Amino acid sequence: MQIDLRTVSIEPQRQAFDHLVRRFGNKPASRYQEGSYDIQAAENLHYRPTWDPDQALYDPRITRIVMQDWYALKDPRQFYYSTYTLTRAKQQETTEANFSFVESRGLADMLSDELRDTALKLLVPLRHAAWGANQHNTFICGYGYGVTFTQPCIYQAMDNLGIAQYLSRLGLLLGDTAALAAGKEAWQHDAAWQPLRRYVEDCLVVRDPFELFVAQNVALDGLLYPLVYERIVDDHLSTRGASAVAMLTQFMTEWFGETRKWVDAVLKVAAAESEANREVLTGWSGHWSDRAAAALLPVAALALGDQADEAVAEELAALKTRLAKTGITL
Amino acid sequence: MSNVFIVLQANEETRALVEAIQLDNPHAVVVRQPAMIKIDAPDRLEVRRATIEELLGRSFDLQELHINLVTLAGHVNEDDDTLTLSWNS
Amino acid sequence: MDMKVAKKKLPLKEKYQYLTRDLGWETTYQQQEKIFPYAEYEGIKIHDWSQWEDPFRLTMDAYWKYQAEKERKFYAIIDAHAQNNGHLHITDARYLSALKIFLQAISPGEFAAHKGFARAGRELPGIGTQVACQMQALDEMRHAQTQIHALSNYNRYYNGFHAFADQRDRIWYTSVARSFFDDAMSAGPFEFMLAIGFSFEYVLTNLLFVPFMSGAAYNGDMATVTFGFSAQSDEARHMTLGLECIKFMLEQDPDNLALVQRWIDKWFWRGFRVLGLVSTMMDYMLPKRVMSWREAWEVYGVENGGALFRDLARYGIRPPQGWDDAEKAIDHMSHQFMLGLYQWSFGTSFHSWIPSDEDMAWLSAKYPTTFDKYYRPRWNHLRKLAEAGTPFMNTGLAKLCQTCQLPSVFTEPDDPTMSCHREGRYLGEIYHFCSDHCQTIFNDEPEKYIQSWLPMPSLFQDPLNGDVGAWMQWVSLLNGKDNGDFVGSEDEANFQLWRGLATKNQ
Amino acid sequence: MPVTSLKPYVGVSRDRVENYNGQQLVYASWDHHLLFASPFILCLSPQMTFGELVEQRLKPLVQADPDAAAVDWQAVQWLKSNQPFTPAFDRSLADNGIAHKEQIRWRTPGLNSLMSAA
Repeated sequence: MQIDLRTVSIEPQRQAFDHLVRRFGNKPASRYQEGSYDIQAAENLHYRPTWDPDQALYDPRITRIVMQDWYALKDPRQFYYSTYTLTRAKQQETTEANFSFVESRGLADMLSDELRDTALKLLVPLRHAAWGANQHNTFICGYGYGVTFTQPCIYQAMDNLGIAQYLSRLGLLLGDTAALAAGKEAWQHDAAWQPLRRYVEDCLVVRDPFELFVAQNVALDGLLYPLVYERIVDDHLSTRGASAVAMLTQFMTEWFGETRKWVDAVLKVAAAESEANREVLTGWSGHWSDRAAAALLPVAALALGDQADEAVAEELAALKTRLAKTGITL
Repeated sequence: MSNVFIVLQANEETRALVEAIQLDNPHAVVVRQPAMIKIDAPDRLEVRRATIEELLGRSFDLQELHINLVTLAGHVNEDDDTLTLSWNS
Repeated sequence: MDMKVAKKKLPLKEKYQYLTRDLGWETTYQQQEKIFPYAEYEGIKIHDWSQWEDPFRLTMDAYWKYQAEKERKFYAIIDAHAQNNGHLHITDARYLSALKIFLQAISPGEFAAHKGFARAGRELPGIGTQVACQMQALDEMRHAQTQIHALSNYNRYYNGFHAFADQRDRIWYTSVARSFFDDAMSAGPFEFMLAIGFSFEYVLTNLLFVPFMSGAAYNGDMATVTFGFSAQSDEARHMTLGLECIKFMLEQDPDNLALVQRWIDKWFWRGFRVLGLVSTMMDYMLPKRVMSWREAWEVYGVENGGALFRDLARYGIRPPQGWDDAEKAIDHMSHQFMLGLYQWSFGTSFHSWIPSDEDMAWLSAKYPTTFDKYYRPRWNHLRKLAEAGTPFMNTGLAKLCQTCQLPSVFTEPDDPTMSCHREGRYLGEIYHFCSDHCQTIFNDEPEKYIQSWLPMPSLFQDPLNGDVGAWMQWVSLLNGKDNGDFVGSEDEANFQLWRGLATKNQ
Repeated sequence: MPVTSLKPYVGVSRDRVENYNGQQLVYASWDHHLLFASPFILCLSPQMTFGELVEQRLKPLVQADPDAAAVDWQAVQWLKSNQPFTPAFDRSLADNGIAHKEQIRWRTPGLNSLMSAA
């Protein structure tokens, strides 16, 4: 049948799904809202988990943070799968172009041995730290409560994996498979990496999803990314002639600039919910950021030598300023 | 003997893929259904990058298959040049 | 180093190895047992995770790239669908019942799978497995969202879609699907993988998606075809993961065989029951039918499942215990379900109807040994009652199976005239089942299944105490709009009116 | 078989009789009369007599079946828990030993309109 349906004007019977009308009023809902709010089962769950019968299948009580409505923790980027994937696809195109630019122009080979060595020593072991971050965000997604809070965590986890893979490719490009082996050896045994490895491993046994969020996304990322990618790679190494390395880590710098807005938004709403939350978050933030700063000090020293102390102290102060804006005073 | 199969969406992009699969697997049977194309083959089916590239006239990454893949059956073995489906029976 | 020598490109398999497996390390500050506390209690023995074979080797950059392309296509089509009143292209508004069931029962399952795979992606100690599970967790989020987005436009024009989020946890028939996913998620990570990754994805989703989406294409529903095929393209990865997972368990230790076989038996039957409603969608709810449930079963059940289990025989695996009974049920189940849905349609957020003469002719051609003999007389009688102005509404609510939670509409495997009654006692209380297999599943883990939240029995508890009106309010069911016979419904009237506006000049 | 779990695992039935405010559930069905797609679930007082159950609940529920009018309710064959059973119509469900969630069935040999072809 050939019909021109565009000429027909039909009144919709309703604007949006009931649960969204209740939350946002009687108007069309955004795709973010449709794909996020209230899509996790909430009532009449059937069975207790065999892995922990003390928990419910979806259980808000496994964290010390208490929210009246977990859906208050929304993502300011309003990422749902499509917007997330499209954003990353565009970024990966740039990253791919950067890698092939560096490769095709032989820019890696033009680096001085010293700079290349520093870049490899500093960046390659971080692929393991990124894998740790992947584990933590996967955990938060799996066990956290409420889709607006947990959905960005699977995106974050996959980003962490992507970053680990970009760091591996960087290692392969600048130093072949031997560089990956050396980086892993350093991660496992070199004194400089042990505090950070210990930090990551200690996080692997934290089973409070919100504490893990603070330990990884607030404290560790909050110090590591500005310190390593902004301060060391983009400034310190670039000014010494290693801007090729900065091209290879452009993804990480942009990524941190984007994701920290989400992290801050989550913290701010959770802290504003109650004094009790604020207290818990303050305790976690203080504990984990002190530990992260101490763990990153020997790592920063690999590139910055004796300026590392000052650099880490400045980044820690900057993180505290950032946290203060979310209502958490350390 | 058991059939392995691969099902692709029926569209312009998969035209060359289906043709390539037919060329490389003369024993395969192509069944066209609403909106999709099912290719059955006894025990084994190979999707070869080189054949697809020849038909498309451009380079092709086998992972591009994912875009138009609907479903498949059989054990998958994928390397740079070939995607193989097989049953061990 | 010679600057002009380009680095040798690593082959795909080796490169993927470096970009995933090699990211892990032997932890020393914390023990593996504390990092992966759920890895051993189920009793599956894994000696060497490095033996895991990655089925597809997608790195994140490739994943983003290809998935973004799928997403662009998908949203372009559903945008166009919404802008051009695509809902008027469907063959008939009856078709919408299938979509309503899908949104209320299947899409929430996609979300549950997302959550479950995130957990498995953290709890299984092998990196290759973890990465594949995480990617699937991400894909399942995609499926939940693309389905909601595709069906959102239908919600603006038709009844029955609006309360899917409320009905997921409350209305009776969605409890079937939810209990299935709750069951898998309350199990350990290995059983979860077998349940969803293998039994559901590998053995059964082809039955759900492929013929159903073909049906959507036949019935002019581009939005659904698009989300269906788009989702299914990820399923190919998921199925391969499920198959790899089962091979891996079987190859790691011969002791795993007994447990794996028990899980295959259990999850095949759980899946067969939960997907049973698809039979009704295919045989009754598609105005233009593409193939019968029986025909779909032949292709995707018998042929494909047969090939799979012949292959797995080398490990000592036999076809699932319920396979023969499933085969016996194929020619009956769609009719048994639809007869039930019709008489309980006052309690469903979708419409049912009595098949027309033409429908019945098709059914009797597709089910020559069963339809005319067993089911046509009942439909004829129901039609007589409807024509007399006394349509049959079964106010006696249904007995539910303690395990699968479906109403006990099923008959004895070898006697289609006799309801299948199975019951047992556990700690003094009586429990009822729809079949031997559901009873076996219960008997294997009674402490689990006695917890089932069964919607019918719970209707008679506080606070509803059997009040059907209060129940409708509680499940957000608008009486006279969302429920009942399609004939005379608002959906029917609106669709005809709007189609008339589109095709005539008055 | 016990549930395999990491910690002791104890389930609680959601349909215990104490959740029904003094009432109980009874399931009822008419063999070979599958116009009724599933056995009925009924919530009843244990003090209700068996006769009241038949008169007030079962008869209205099965009216739609073409055989309904022809049933001689005194002559039907009863089963309880799938075993033959002779109810006392003037005694209560409790006195008849019909426990919470018990399934009762009845048979009417010879009456089989909608299954006659089968």
